[in-house]
Amino acid sequence: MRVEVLLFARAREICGGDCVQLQLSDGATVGDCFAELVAGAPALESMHERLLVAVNECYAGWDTRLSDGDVVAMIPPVSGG
Amino acid sequence: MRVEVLLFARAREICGGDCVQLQLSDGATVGDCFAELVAGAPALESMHERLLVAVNECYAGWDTRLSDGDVVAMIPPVSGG
Amino acid sequence: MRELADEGPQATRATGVVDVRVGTEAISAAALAQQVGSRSAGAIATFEGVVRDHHEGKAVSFLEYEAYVPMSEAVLLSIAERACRRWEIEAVAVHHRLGRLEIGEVSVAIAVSAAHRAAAFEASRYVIDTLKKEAPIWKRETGPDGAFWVEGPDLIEASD
Amino acid sequence: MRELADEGPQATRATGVVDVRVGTEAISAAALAQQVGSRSAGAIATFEGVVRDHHEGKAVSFLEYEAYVPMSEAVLLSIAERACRRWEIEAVAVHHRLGRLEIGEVSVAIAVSAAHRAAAFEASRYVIDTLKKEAPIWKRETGPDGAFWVEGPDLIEASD
Repeated sequence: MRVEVLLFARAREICGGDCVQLQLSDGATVGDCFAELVAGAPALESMHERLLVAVNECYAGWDTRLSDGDVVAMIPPVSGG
Repeated sequence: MRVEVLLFARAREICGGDCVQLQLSDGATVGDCFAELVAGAPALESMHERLLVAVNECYAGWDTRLSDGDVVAMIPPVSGG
Repeated sequence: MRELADEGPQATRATGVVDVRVGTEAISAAALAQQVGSRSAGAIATFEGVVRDHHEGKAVSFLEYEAYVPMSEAVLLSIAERACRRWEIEAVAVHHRLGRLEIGEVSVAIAVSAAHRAAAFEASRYVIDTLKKEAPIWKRETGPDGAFWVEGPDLIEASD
Repeated sequence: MRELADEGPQATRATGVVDVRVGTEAISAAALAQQVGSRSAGAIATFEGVVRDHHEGKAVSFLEYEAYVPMSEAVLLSIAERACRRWEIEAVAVHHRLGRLEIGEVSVAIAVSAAHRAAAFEASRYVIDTLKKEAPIWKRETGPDGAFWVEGPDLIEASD
């Protein structure tokens, strides 16, 4: 299946872009998606502990299972306001 | 001695005016001043419990002694805001 | 009118009590927010008291405010100064309007700036809460049932 | 942009979440205060977050805000709706600005109207406190020492 990954703030800076299309195996989780991202941008691993994730604009867990066409977002610690 | 008494809101309405000049004996207190006012406007007595008083723009007590030229204000329960 | 400073929103620093006023001119929190802004203020909290169409279950058509003007300005200044001592705020301004006010008009406006938001919120709440207890200002409300003096929690029919 | 109603200050009743927006246009609490006003609102509390010239002891020259725009608007809408359920408020509006902001510019604006002031104050405080925790919005600050991502309480040097 194919998912779109959105990258923001420092995660975007580390990955060198704000959007990545990834091909994942059926049954892949958000954690698997992150591992795939890290394969292409190893420095992102250091942010793992700080990141939250969203799937289709809702906060989700690392073990959330993804479906084809999902939009996953990597959310660094927020600082709006 | 002579004092000026300012009347506000319902106290003004009861007394029929916003300012009264009173002649008081030396050593008179705010309470004496109020008694003198009530002599001219008996209906004001019913407000006694509710009134606060100020002397020269500062809240004061009924037993505060007045001096010649003082400005006394009768302050009904406030409702600003 | 006590205008204790006259610094615009981009001024280096507007500090302390920048404006206290009790009078008949129209007022707004927006104007006060401009006055309290500064380069070091990260938060501006404002409050507006607005004439509403009901009070204690009664319909209200309009309000009339009166004040012991010089004392109410002195009391507001004192309240604003106390706020400056109790919280880490940059600047505070407060205006109270007098005279006849229609539904939707602003009767009291407060603005507080601070480096951090907690102080701005708490100080502006303190100013309105304390103003309502201490400032010698009164309202008379008129509605379909007649005119009433508002004396703290009580409504007392007006006779004039 | 989610504009959920379009009622002016003198409208009979502006209720619920009247406006939530995350974008690059300039914002102000004054504009939102107009939107939340109604005949039955006796209190309007507002909050503005303003870019200040220092943060955690460092000088700041300007900020750059970015957001996951559709999700941040959904989160702000959710926060505003929670505020409507938790407090007796009439209306709430919140805007967050994005892009480069200079010192003194407003980054976030909130306005809440209510019959009584306690609800207006508490709900507006709730909206800003919760926005800061939940909204996917980020700031990068630039000063004499360079550029830093603000990640919660941490400042992390930016490399681009």
